Parts: sequence; C-alpha cells; structure tokens
Amino acid sequence: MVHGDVLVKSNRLIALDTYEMVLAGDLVQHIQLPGQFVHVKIGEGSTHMLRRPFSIADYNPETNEFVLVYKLIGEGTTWLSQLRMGDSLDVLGPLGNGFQIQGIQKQRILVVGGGVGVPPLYNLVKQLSAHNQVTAILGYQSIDSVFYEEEFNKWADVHIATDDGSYGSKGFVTDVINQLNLSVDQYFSCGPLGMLRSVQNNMEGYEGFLSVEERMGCGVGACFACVCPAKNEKGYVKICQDGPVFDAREVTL
Amino acid sequence: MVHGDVLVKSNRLIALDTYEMVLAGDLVQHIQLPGQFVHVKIGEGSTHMLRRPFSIADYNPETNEFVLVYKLIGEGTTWLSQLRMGDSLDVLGPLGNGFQIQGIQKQRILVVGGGVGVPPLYNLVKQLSAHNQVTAILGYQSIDSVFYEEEFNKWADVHIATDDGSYGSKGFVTDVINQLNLSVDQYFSCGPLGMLRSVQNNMEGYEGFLSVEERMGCGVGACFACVCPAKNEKGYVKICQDGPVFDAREVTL
Amino acid sequence: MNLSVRLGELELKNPIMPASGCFGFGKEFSQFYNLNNLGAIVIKAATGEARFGNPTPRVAETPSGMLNAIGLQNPGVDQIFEQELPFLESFDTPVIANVAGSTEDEYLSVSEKLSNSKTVKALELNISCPNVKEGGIQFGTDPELAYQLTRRVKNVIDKPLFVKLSPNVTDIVGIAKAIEEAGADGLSMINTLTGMKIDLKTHQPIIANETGGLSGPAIKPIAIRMIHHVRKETRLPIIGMGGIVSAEDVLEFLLAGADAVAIGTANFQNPYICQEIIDTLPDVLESYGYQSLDQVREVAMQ
Amino acid sequence: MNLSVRLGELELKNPIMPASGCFGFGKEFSQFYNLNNLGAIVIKAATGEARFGNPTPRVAETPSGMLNAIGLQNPGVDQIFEQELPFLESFDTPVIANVAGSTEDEYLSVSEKLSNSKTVKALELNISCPNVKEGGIQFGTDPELAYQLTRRVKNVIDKPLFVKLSPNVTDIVGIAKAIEEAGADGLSMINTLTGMKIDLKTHQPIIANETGGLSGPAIKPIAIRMIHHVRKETRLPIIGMGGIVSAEDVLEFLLAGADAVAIGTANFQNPYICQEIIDTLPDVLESYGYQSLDQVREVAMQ
Ligand SMILES: Cc1cc2nc3c(=O)[nH]c(=O)nc-3n(C[C@H](O)[C@H](O)[C@H](O)COP(=O)(O)OP(=O)(O)OC[C@H]3O[C@@H](n4cnc5c(N)ncnc54)[C@H](O)[C@@H]3O)c2cc1C
Ligand SMILES: Cc1cc2nc3c(=O)[nH]c(=O)nc-3n(C[C@H](O)[C@H](O)[C@H](O)COP(=O)(O)OP(=O)(O)OC[C@H]3O[C@@H](n4cnc5c(N)ncnc54)[C@H](O)[C@@H]3O)c2cc1C
Ligand SMILES: Cc1cc2nc3c(=O)[nH]c(=O)nc-3n(C[C@H](O)[C@H](O)[C@H](O)COP(=O)(O)O)c2cc1C
Ligand SMILES: Cc1cc2nc3c(=O)[nH]c(=O)nc-3n(C[C@H](O)[C@H](O)[C@H](O)COP(=O)(O)O)c2cc1C
Ligand code: FES
Ligand code: FES
Repeated sequence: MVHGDVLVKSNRLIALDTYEMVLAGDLVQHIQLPGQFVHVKIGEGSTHMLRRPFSIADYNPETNEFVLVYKLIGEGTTWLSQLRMGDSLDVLGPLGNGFQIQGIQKQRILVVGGGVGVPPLYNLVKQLSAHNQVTAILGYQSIDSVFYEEEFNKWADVHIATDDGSYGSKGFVTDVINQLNLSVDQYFSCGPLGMLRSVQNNMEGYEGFLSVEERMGCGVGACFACVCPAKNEKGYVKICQDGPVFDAREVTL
Repeated sequence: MVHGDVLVKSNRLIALDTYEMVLAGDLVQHIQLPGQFVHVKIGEGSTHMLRRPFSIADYNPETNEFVLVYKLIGEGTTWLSQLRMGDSLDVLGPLGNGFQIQGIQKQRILVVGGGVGVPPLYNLVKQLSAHNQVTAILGYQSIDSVFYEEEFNKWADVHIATDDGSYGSKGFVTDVINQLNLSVDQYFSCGPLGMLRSVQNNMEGYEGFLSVEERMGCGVGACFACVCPAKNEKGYVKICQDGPVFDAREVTL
Repeated sequence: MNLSVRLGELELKNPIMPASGCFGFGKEFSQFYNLNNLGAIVIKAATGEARFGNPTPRVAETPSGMLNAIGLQNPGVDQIFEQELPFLESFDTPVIANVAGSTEDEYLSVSEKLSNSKTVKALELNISCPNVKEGGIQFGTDPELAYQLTRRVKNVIDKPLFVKLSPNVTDIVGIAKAIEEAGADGLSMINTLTGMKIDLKTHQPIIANETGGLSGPAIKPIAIRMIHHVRKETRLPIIGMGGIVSAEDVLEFLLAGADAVAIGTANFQNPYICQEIIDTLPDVLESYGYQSLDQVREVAMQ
Repeated sequence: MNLSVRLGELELKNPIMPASGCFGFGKEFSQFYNLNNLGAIVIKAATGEARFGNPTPRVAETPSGMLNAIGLQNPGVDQIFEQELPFLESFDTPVIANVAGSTEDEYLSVSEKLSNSKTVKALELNISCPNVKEGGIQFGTDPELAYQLTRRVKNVIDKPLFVKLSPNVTDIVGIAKAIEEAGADGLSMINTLTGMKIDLKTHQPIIANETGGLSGPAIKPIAIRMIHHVRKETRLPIIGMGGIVSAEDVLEFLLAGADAVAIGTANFQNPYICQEIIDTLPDVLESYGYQSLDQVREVAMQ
C-alpha cells in the first residue's frame, strides 16, 4: 500500500455528472487485481476529515497510470471534478481485495454493473476477456448517464439497460439477465445495494462475486465503520479490508 | 461599500514574511480616505468563518488598483500568500473611517508606523506630502523586516528604527521621536498596541490620529467584537465602524 | 413558491431570520439588502442597563466555527427602545427582541418594556448566554429555574415568548419540556457551546474572557440532534440555528423539526447570506422534491 | 528533545498515542510506521461478549469533523486477549485497554480480565460512548454512578485506571472530581459529542443509529475548554483528545493542561499522522520557545 500524491493527467466529463480522471503515480505498481480501490483525500486542511473511496476502473503498470470514474454526488466529488491536469491528489491505495481472476479460463462469464458500479468491472472485463467469453450487462438511469459502452464493446458482448428505456432495454439489469437466458459459469457484479441484492437472488446457485459499497472511515480495517454481516465465524466482514469484493454466497446484503 | 471578487494582479514577498499584493476591482472607486480597510474572505467553503481585516496601503482610482501589505501570521495570511496573478479574492470594503486629511496644508506632519502598521500610512504620506512637510518614523523588528523604505523616501523624510539595531537606529520609534526633537503640528500613527500607547503618551498634547487594530467579526459594526473604551457618551467606539482611525485624545488604549 | 410560515401567532414571510447578536439592530445590514425581505429580525440581547460587555479580544476563529464572548454589550433597554427600534419600525418585518439579565427582576422588567413596543412582535428569552459571569446560563441549565423564569416572564408580557436553549446541558429535552409546561410559545435552539482557544505564543486563552461561545458549521450536527430530539417531545414551534450557511442547511434544520431558522455566524463570512438563502431556498426545496414548506414539515413529522 | 512523559505510574516515550476506536488493535497501522515510535496505543473498546455493533451506515462527514456510531463492535474480551494482544506484545509501547459494558458487572469482569494481561499497562474506562442504547454513557453523565463504577473497577484491577469523560454534560468538573475521589489514576477527555446529520434525499439521519458521536477539529475548542477547567480542579494526569491534527494542536492541549494526548479522527485523513506529529513536535515546541515538555507544563500550570 502506498500513500502520497499522484498527478492528474486528465479529468473530463464522460456522461451526465460523470467524470473520468486519469492519474499517474507509483501506487500503480502495487495494484494486484481489478476491483481494488483507492481512498482519496478531499480539499485542503481539516474541512474534510474523511477520505472518499473510489474503485480503480483501469490501470497500466507500464505507463504508471490508473483511472477513476466517478459521479458527482456531493462536496467531495464536486471538488474532484474541479481538478485540472497537473494538479496533484493525495491518494491512499491500492486498498482491499479485488476480483480473484487468476486461473479463470474458458469460462462463460457474466458481468453485471449498475451506474458507478460499472467502473470497477472495466479492467476486470479487459483481463477476463483474454481467456474467457464475457457478457456484460450494464445498467444506467437514462441515455445521458451511459458511459464506457464502446470501451466494454472491445472486450465483451455488451447489453445496456436504462431505467427509463431511453437507451438499450427498459428496466433492470436483472430483467436483461432473465431475457438473455445465458449459460453462465461465473458472474461478477457491482452496483447499488438494491441491484446487488437482486443479482444475488437471481443468480443463486451460481459462483459469483460482488463488489460492495459502504461509507468508510479509515479504509484500512481499523475503525469498523464498513462492516457487512457475513456467513463466517466472525459474523461479519470489513468491506475495506476483507472486500470490497466478496463471494456472493458469503455476504448478507 | 462593495462586496465581491477582486482580481489578483501580483503578490510578492517584499521582506521577511511580508507580502505586497496588488488587486484590481471596482471597490477602488469607493475608497474615500487612506486608512480605510478591507475585510477579506479566506479559503473555500466554511473552514474559515471569519474574514481578515487589512488596511489599504495604496490605491489608484484611475487603474482601479489597490495594494495590501501583509505579514504572515497564521492560516489566513498563509493562504493569501499562495494566491497567484489571475486568482480572484472575495473582498468586502472599503470599510471604516480613514485619516481625515482634507484641508490639511502647510503643516509639519509626523507619521509613526511599526511593522504591519506601516502600510496604512503609505498612501496617507503620499497624499499629505503634496501640501505638507512630512517626517516618517518607521519601526521594524530587524533589517530583514524592513519594507517600503524607498517608497516612503519619495514623499517624506524617513527615519528607520529596528528592535535589534540591525538597520537604522536601535530601539523604539519613540526613542527616535525624542532624539529628533521635531516641531510637529499633527501626528498620525499605526502599529502594535504597545507602540501606539507609547506614541500616544509621548505626543500628549499634540493633535494626533491613531489607527487601532482589534480582532473582528462582522467588520461592519453589527457584532460588537471590536470595541475599544472611549471618552465619549457611549463609553466605547467600534473600531470597524467608528475607526479604525481615531483622534488620539478620544480612545483609551 | 410560497415561503410563509406561522410560528404560533407569529406570521413570517419566510422562515429565514438573522440570529441575535450577529445582526446588531439591523442598521448595518440594511446597506446590503432590503430588510423587508427577511422573515424576521432578531435583535441583539437587551439588558436593563447599558453594558460594556467583556474586554477584548472577544472573537477567535476555530475550525469551521468561531468563539465569541461579547458579554451582552448593549445600550440598555431604554436606549434600544428609543434609539434602535424606530429604525426597524419602517420595515414590514417582525422584530423579535432578545432579552437577557443577571436577575429574574431584570429579565422581567426588560421583557415588559420591550413587549410594549409595537415594533417588537415577539420576545426571545436568552437563558443560554455562556459569556457573562452571572445570570443567563444558569437559568438555561436547570429545568426548575427555566420553568420559573419562563412562567413569570410570560405573566408580564402580552407577546409570544420564545425561550432560547443552551446546548451545554446533559438533557436538553428535560429543559425544553419544562419550558413548554411553563407556557412558552416557542423554542429557539441552539445557543453556543462553551469553548476555548489558546494562543500558542502567549499561552493564554485568545478570548480575554477565557471561554467563549462556539458557533458556526462546526456545531451544526449538535444543533440538528438537539432539535430532532426536542421535536419528538414538544409541539412548540422551534426556531432552529447553529451553523447554517446555505439553503441546503436550512432544509436539514426543517427536516430535523425546526419551523423557521436563524442565521448567525454566516453573516460575518457573507453579509448577503440571509438574502441569498431566501433567494435560493425555493429551488433547493424543489430539487429535493418539495413543492411547499408544508410538505417538508409533513415529511419531518413522520 | 526528550519527549518522555510520566502519567502517574505510566512512563511514555512521548505524549502521543492513537485514540481508542480509531486504530483498531494496531495491526493495520503497523503497515504505515513502527508502532514502537508511539507513546502508547489505546485499543478499541472491549466488552464481555463479542458485539456486532450498530447497523451501517456508521459514519458521516460533518464540517471539520465526523459522526460515528460504531456501537462498540469488538470480538469480546477473551478474543482480544487471545487474538489481538499477542501482536501488540512484540512492541515496546504500553497498551492502554479501553473497557466498555452495559452493566457494572460487565465493566468489572472485562476490566479484571484485561488487567491480567502483561501487555496491558493501563485501563481506560469508557463511560462516555454515546452510541449504545444501554450502558456506557449514563455512567458518564451522573457523578454518583461514575464514582461507584470507578471505585469498584479500581478494586478489581492492579493497573492504573484512566476514566474517559463524556462532554455531553452540564458540569464536567463535577464528574471529574467524583472520579478523582473514587480513586482513578487519570482522566481521558473528551469522548465525542452526540450529533446528527440528515440526508436531504432520504430525509432520514445518515447514521443508521440516528445519532452518532461528533469528533474531529470541530470539537477542539470544547475539548480545550473542558480540559482547562478540569485541570484547575484536579491533580490527576489528563490524556487530552478531540480534534488534534498537528503538533501545534498538541501544544494547545498541553497548555490547556493535558499531560499527554490521543489522536483519533485524524488517523483517517492521514494514516501517518501520529508518526508525523511525533517527528515535528520538538521543532514546534522549540519554535514557541520551549526546551522541554516540563517547561510547557510549568507554563500551563501558571
Ligand atoms: C469500495 C468503494 C468503491 C467505490 N467506487 C466508486 C467509483 O468507482 N465511482 C464512484 O462514482 N463512486 C464510487 N464509490 C462511491 C463513492 O465513494 C461516493 O460516491 C463518494 O464518496 C461521494 O463523495 P461526495 O463527497 O461527493 O458525497 P457526499 O455525500 O458529500 O459525501 C459525504 C460522505 O459520505 C460518503 N459517501 C457518500 N456516498 C457514498 C457511497 N455511495 N459509498 C461510500 N461512501 C459514500 C463520502 O465518502 C463522505 O464521507 C465507491 C464506494 C466504495 C465504498
Ligand atoms: C483594521 C485592521 C487593519 C489591519 N491591517 C493590516 C495590514 O495592513 N497588514 C497586516 O499584515 N495586518 C493587518 N492587520 C492585522 C491582520 O488582520 C492579521 O494579521 C490577520 O488577520 C491575521 O490572520 P491569520 O489568519 O494569518 O492569523 P491567525 O492568527 O491564524 O488568525 C486567526 C484569527 O485571528 C484574527 N487575528 C489575528 N491577529 C490579528 C490582528 N493583529 N488583528 C486583527 N485580527 C487578528 C484573524 O483575523 C483571524 O480571525 C490589520 C488588522 C486590523 C484590525
Ligand atoms: C458574535 C455573536 C454574538 C451573539 N450574541 C447573542 C445574543 O446577544 N443573544 C443570543 O441569544 N445569542 C447570541 N449569539 C448566539 C447566536 O444567536 C446563535 O444562537 C449561535 O451563534 C448559533 O448560530 P450560528 O452558528 O448560525 O452562529 C451570538 C453569537 C455570536 C457569534
Ligand atoms: C470511529 C470512532 C470510533 C471510536 N471508538 C471509541 C471506543 O471504542 N472507545 C472510546 O472510548 N472512544 C472511542 N472513540 C472516541 C475517540 O477515542 C476520541 O475520544 C474522539 O474521537 C475525539 O478525538 P478525535 O477528535 O481526535 O477523534 C471513537 C471515535 C471514532 C471517530
Ligand atoms: S473503513 Fe475503517 S474498517 Fe473499513
Ligand atoms: S467587527 Fe463587528 S462590530 Fe466591529
């Protein structure tokens, strides 16, 4: 794990209220798996005492660059959106355990993402697609919010759903899962809690991995802010330390 | 009075921990007299709830520019020192009552400034020198802290004192007053409280005006933060509203 | 959007008013905007005689807040009556007069005098000033004393009486209920929390009075909690305050259970703040799906 | 500069320690720096049985602060004894164990067990957690209960006992004096202030527990005031905390009367903060003219 300043290479609007920020720094050398996240300091001084967690959407150890895709929610993301090329950003990471993809081969993979749950799936799909057949179902609020469709298209068979039907099929990602009637060996999902629950139910019996969000304090496992009930002997997991990616059969959402 | 953003034209170190900032904005059109001040917002958001008061060191209605000279003290002045040409600054002003210089002619004027009490005297001296004979005694901690000597030299007969004697004469400005044995018709002074008290004592019997500092809240006379006992029927004056410049015979420092 | 609110008998154009002590008697801020636009004006605390207040320094900045120990400086109730209220008469905005005192008698006589002014539409009983040696805060920390004082003041005035609560207590709900039982018409909450800042150079407290009252955004979570708890236990109208700097903050106070709000410290950072909040409040309410203040109140009551 | 301090029987390399609940049981932060560098380590509250704590969300950000309602999640005293303390044994840094409970019996048995660990050099009695329904805070708001509990705990342990005070009280000095009389060896102050933040979109409190404890720089002026007042009335060593983010803040706490300090929330913003403060403290003390911590204490005592 590394803590320090990384350099903003670019920061641009890619969909409604959604930004893509490319950053460069040595922490990229420490990223082990897609699905890990970074904990980002907001602003100067002591106004913002809590860092903000963001998934690493993509990374490249050769260029030392990594990518965050984030949605404007409140003060922290608004501040982030105002950063410009050449600014520096105080980042702690990579944190957490990513998607266990080592050795996955010749599998039929389903990837299901919703909203800002889409970014952590991007590098995952990129890596999995080399040796597997990947279907990606991506859900957004409406046509204005859609991002990364082309990027995913390069690596997977992509299906888009929007809440209002303004693009792709209308409705939930789980509707698309049902319609497609796919044969699946393993699935991976990230998105809002409601969506994750539906996906977890819908895919019961399948091997699957979920990336889970929760409000965080420390981001490193010390404060117990981010726990989630789990079917293990402790009765819980810490999302920042044991996750954010979990075996779908182990966590109780 | 005007409230709004002014533009930073320059911001440079002119002595140890001392900066000169040139700003441009329409509030210059409202400045009536030297000795008035502005109330400056610090930082973004709600970290700094109190503005910082700074005297207007110089101003020029033709260029719409005015000058602040400030010393690094704490968080606010440190933040100010990081502003760059082209940045904007939220300023409320001009505030308060300046030095009453209308009609002063053919007088022997003594001006006594100490440290960051020197700046508000600069434009005063400039204006008074046109029709009067001005002697300026300026006190600083040491040679590193001396600023604006050349500038004052253009308009007045300047004497410098430093606490440690590293430049000019060693000791207090009041020592210099005594040594010079001047004939004075009126005096003007600004500086730390201790210095102002000495000057007030030393010049008892003379017509004089003091610019007084106090920690401020509103800066406009509404909060009673900045009062000073006075020999008037209310028993006090508000420095921000009734001052910061007072008849030396009226305030009790 | 119609922003008018009713606080018992008191009808306001909108729920926004400057907080006592941060707006003087209105004159200074009338340079910045038309005081007619305000929901109400709460004036600086009045005492029986003129008070000089505490020595300076009286204010210090703290993270997202400030300390003050003005010490109730004011020209005394008679001067306020004669010199300050006439200016406010010309505005069509209800004036709420903040009342302080060292003794019960002082509270009673000041309240009675102010309630005789036709400009004053309600009184706010300040039993929570942490910055004076005697009077004030002990009435706000003891439910029995608070009950007695409220009852007696209520007996000598014929205007609505708001009582301003101190947050420096173990049990704010107990105090609030005592005051309700005593017949108050509303609550103002919260006053400042007692705090201190030490000057590292002089190793003395920055505030000459040593302690001062902490206000500003730093205390907002405490204000929200106290209003939320008190709202569950009383029907009295609540004027909420403590750290408001935006229309979003106003909505948070309304959702916590306040009926109107007062803005203090933020006036120092931005002298236009009350006007700006009044201007932006309708859009902010709409952006969160509210068509009226009544709707906000319904949601808050759930 | 020699930074060592003595808190009664307890000898620390320096006055800097992480605050309970913000540093787990040390393992995570040992990735960032050597725990041997710390003055002490205060571990997360222990209860008799394992507790899951409150539902999530458990934290929210506020201006210059945060709310938390972890609800004393911990694996229970036996697990802590067996699973967590052995790791800390390898460091040459005294461990202070924070003790919580719902009943007096629970406090007693947890204290007794922890005091049997040779790694644990002192106990910190948490009678001030605002985030659990029963136990905890009522012991911290009633001087009589605080006295009884302190006395009984002191009877069953043979290690120094620090009692951690709640700031959510009308009279902190009264509580502190009761605890001193009961035989405590020191005070830790302050714990968090009860606060709330409402989510404007859901109009519900953000913290699932509704209220949470406010910590961070926002509360520093309250901590400084309380320590300053309590210092005047007791000779007990005080571990000061509440909003420390820098070595300058540490000096302010020492000048207020603290003998050592704990750092909580700031660990989340900067995981190296304790180490950084230890590194910069000598220069900061010197820049204000102090050659030793003793000098600071002398000045504070004036
Ligand atoms: C492991 C993880 C990975 C994430 N990855 C992404 C991502 O790739 N892209 C993206 O847009 N968002 C992501 N999020 C959500 C992101 O952290 C929040 O949107 C962000 O913190 C909001 O900050 P704000 O200051 O703008 O919002 P505010 O609402 O002003 O934030 C106030 C506080 O609430 C917290 N908070 C608010 N919403 C969330 C949330 N949904 N999850 C966790 N904390 C929250 C903030 O961190 C902050 O502490 C992720 C969250 C987690 C836990
Ligand atoms: C009418 C007036 C005119 C002034 N003119 C000048 C000037 O021309 N040049 C200059 O360098 N300084 C001037 N000062 C002093 C200047 O306001 C302070 O140095 C400055 O506010 C320090 O801010 P800070 O955030 O760096 O210090 P901090 O110590 O971090 O400030 C904390 C708080 O204390 C207040 N404060 C600290 N010192 C003073 C002080 N001496 N006077 C008033 N408030 C203070 C700050 O405004 C702020 O609210 C003037 C003060 C007054 C009242
Ligand atoms: C400088 C200052 C003076 C104050 N004077 C009074 C007063 O005279 N009477 C009173 O009831 N409250 C007084 N208060 C408290 C405010 O009215 C308000 O309750 C408190 O500041 C919290 O609101 P805020 O955070 O918006 O400032 C004063 C506050 C400040 C900052
Ligand atoms: C997430 C979190 C968990 C905490 N858990 C405990 C605890 O278990 N026991 C305790 O006595 N105090 C606990 N506290 C209080 C801190 O130890 C400390 O007293 C308080 O946060 C003030 O210090 P700070 O402003 O530096 O955070 C906790 C604080 C936080 C923020
Ligand atoms: S955020 Fe602290 S344990 Fe996960
Ligand atoms: S600063 Fe408010 S009256 Fe002067």
